Amino acid sequence: MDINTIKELIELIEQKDIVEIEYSTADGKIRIVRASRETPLRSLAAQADHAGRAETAGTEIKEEEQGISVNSPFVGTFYCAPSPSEKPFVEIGTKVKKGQTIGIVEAMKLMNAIEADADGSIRQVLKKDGDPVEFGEPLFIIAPES
Amino acid sequence: MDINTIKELIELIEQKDIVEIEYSTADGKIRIVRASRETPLRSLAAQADHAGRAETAGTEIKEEEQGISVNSPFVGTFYCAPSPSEKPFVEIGTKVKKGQTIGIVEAMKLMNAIEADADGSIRQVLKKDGDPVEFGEPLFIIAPES
Amino acid sequence: MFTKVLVANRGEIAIRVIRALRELGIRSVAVYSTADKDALHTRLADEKVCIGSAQSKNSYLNAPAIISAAQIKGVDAIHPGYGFLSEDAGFAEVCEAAGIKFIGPKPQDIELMGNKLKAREHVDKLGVQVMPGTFQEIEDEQHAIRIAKDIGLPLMVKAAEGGGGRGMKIIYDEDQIPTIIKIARAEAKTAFGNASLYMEKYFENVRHVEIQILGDGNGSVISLGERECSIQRRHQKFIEESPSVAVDDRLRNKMSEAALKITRHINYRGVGTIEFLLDEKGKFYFMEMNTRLQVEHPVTEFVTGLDVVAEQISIASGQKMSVTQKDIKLKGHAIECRINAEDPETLVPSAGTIRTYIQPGGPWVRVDGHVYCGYEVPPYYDSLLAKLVVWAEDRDSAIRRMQRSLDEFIIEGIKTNIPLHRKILASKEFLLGNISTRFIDKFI
Amino acid sequence: MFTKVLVANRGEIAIRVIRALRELGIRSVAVYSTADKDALHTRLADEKVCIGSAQSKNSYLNAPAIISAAQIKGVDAIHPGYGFLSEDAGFAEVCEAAGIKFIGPKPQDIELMGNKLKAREHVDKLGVQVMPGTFQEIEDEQHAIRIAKDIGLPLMVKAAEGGGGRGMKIIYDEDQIPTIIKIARAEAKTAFGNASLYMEKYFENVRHVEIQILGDGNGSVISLGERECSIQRRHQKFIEESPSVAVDDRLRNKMSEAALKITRHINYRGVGTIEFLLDEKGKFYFMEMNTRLQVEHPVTEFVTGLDVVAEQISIASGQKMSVTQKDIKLKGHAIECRINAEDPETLVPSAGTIRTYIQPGGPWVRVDGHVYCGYEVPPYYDSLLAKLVVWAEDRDSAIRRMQRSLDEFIIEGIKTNIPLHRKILASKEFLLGNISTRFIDKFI
Repeated sequence: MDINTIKELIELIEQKDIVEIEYSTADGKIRIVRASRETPLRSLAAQADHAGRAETAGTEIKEEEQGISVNSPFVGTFYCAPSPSEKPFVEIGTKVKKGQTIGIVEAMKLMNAIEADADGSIRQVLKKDGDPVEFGEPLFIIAPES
Repeated sequence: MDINTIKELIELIEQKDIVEIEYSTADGKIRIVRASRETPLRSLAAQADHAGRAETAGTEIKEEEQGISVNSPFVGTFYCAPSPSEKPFVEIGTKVKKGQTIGIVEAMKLMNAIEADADGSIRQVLKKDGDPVEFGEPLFIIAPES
Repeated sequence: MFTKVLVANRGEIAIRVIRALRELGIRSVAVYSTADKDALHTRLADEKVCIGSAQSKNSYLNAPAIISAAQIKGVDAIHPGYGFLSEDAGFAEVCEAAGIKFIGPKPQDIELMGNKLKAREHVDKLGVQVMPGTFQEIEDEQHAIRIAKDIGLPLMVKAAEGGGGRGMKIIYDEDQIPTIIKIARAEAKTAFGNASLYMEKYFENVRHVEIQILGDGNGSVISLGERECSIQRRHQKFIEESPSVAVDDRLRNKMSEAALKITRHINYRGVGTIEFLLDEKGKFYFMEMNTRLQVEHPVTEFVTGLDVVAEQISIASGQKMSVTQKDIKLKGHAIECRINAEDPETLVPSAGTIRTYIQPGGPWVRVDGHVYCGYEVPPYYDSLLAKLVVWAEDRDSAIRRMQRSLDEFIIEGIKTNIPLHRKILASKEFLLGNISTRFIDKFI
Repeated sequence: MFTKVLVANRGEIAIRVIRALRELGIRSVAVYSTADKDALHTRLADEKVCIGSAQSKNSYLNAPAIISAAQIKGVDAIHPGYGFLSEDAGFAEVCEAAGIKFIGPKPQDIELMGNKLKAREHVDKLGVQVMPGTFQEIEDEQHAIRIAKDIGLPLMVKAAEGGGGRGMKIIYDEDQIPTIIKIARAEAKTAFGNASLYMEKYFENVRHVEIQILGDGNGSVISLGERECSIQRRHQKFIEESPSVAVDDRLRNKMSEAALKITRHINYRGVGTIEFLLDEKGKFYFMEMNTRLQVEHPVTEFVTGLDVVAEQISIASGQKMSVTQKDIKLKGHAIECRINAEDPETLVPSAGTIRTYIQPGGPWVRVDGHVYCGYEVPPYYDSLLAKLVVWAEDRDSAIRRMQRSLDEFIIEGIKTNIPLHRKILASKEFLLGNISTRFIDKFI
């Protein structure tokens, strides 16, 4: 194990949500502990939520769900179909191509097409027709083609 | 493992978000722990000192100095001798017995005898005759008899 | 004016006094116990001295240590704050004997008003209505039973040397008398070093209204209006306001006149508070006098525009009052909530480390506190963390301002009574001003 | 009155507005950028919406996103705070077109006063003395040189669409004219989307004194007195006070009359500030009008006892003013220090994480802030951390109160300008009130 392996381990620990790594090989052993993250901020958020005042900006999508999150690029109203009388653009399981329109976010009477970020199939539709959405809020999860 | 590897490890720990590294190879083992981050309290003290307002309550005596600290049990004025015309009770190097009077702290005209806590010899006299002393402030360090 | 003053207290009141000293250009000396080495008052003062260990009796109640600290620091005066040694006539005497000015009343006035029986007698003689009750101490159980028959139940048994809500027991039933007298006597002995007890009529639907006075010791005493302090729990004030919804100009004048009669007669020097019980018909009774700065002085400061602490220090230094009675005009409405480190349900004090501390701010919001993010609340002292005080043009606006300030106050890591304050402030009864000393019972 | 209002801003002013809304019983909606997800205004509001990414142009300056947020939240009105979209007449129009009340003046008044050349013309026609200078935009270098000869050097080149201290350059020497005109034009184009420039005489030993006005849009406009804002650095206000030592009752009335003449004529609605330059002889010149809430409004609130923000919101909702001119009496003295995250020597903004944050408190101290212990100051926005405002009976006492408040303010982890404020407050010149717009240069 040389210094470069250690550097790589540290980079890993920083990128991922890891606090401690212990690693042994035939020629040695290493243990790396990351600085603790907990800050007053976190507990503040807890309190605010507890007080029931601040609303959550959106469902947090975990990496482990192994999907690509398509987020709203605008504040506005989400529509799942081109018009109320028509069928939704997509449903769970629909196969999509990158660039394909899968929803609409209306902001100030402008209809903004939401496009699939990747080829794959729709794993989740997180908003209902007519739901208000914030900037950056996840709308869909796409399971990419493997 | 040579000194350069250690230096590199230390640099890594400083740059990155790491608090502890334990590293063993065939030819040795090292554990590096980063100094704890400054807490608000600690840094507050630093700020107050910097502003020149808060005065230090007293010299902190480290355990490692291998002496017994005799602290003032009163707020008051320290005297090293029974009266201004007389010799000090003790000086550096004076052999003392436990219970022997080694100084006086005057509080509200009352002379309170300060006694040696242990048999040994005076290693340090931390206050000068007439110095104001706070509660718990170290007055003497006794090197105990071994 | 003084050059250097020692503040013989801790917590928010020590900080309040240090602030006043700094604004007056006077150097301040903080004293602290070993448990308070990180306390904010030690950081805000110009100098500090450790005077003893954590237990109050070894530090903040340790008169010789405080005098000795004053001497090594060469101060001109000692400000006692409230609680601790603030109403200890002996301490005031020792200060003066040591050539250090005691920022408070003359020792004999502290003593007169400190003994509640003597005070009752003094006030009664001046023709001010005192609470119906005894003027002598209770001799024995039989004596107590005779008194009970005389003035009627329910009764309150009080310690002659008590005060500030401590050492009080209510008797609803004659059968309880022997037991309660026994317990009260033992408690009074332990708490105040004096087993003397007396009895007063106990009224149920009444208000606690007090008059803040200010005297220069040269015959001039003025009234700074009233404070409504009926919201109490366990006889401890919880929310205070000024003015009181139950007091109009005529009643304010009558109560002020009574308070001034009591204090002018003894040529009172410094700040003081005359506590009255006010019944539903607007009749008021003298309860006791506090010969010191009160916790709730900020509500008076807000409505009068007068810096009561600066005035107190300045008077003690021999200066004249900066105002006369006619300068005192109550403007708007002020409310104070005492934010304590305690469980809002059980009211049990909660010590621990404060993880988050975000204070309310903005217009006409005042916070007198002493804690900060990362501070460890020690288990040895009073649970008061901060006084949250607001002012507005009228009572309704002040209540709304207090509500939003309570909503903004974020303290984490320890439990506080903020939820209870919110509940009270949101209640219709409080909004209507329908309050009495029994008010809080409904909320716990 | 409104039911729900969106606050189109961040930092301390968003919090100030949320406080006023809460006290008025109106629900508040905060908007925020992705960089502000932990910002305090998002926690204190009743609801919140993320409107865009960190850069202001994508979020706080993103009018469509804000309108869209207002629509999904169903608000009645938008409060723009100061800066960002507060003086954007187009935004005010879009709000009204979308059926959302803009809490500010009528769009045409924002436009009139937003173009400094038009404003000068308007004011000049009403017979109020404007700064000596041009009434047309500068055509070219030759034109500029002719003007310079006309009104004399030194001169100030200003952007017609600038304001609030931005887009200003001083010319001391005729030779500099071509270069400065070229740079100023390019800057004006980039910063304000309009390359128009004009020129004014530049005075050296003068004060910046402004009149706060309040109009109901129905012909009633009142003056809330003046603010002294001469202590500036890089044309940005640093310390403000009310009243000004240079303004007596007679001058206050004259300046107020001028301010009212300017605003009554357009039947002004909402809060506004007329900025004057005041010379050593007591002669004053109109500089510009700000058609929005000012950063320094708290000093006016302290001396008048009026909640300016509540009044602004209430007027926008169609209610009458709660006061008339005769109710406005200035009492005591108020001072504001702007506490910025910046190096006190170099004045370079300082972003980072706040490790310690202990606010001053006690009597007549107001802190309008938005940061807390553990908060990470983002590098994208204004460096203002908090406004520290104090009130006292007179200017000397207010200065002492500000000094002790600055001494108490502990912020660690980032650099602040507190040391510079301390230096200024301790200076003899400031104490004497010998200040001018050039004052701060001596301290840096």
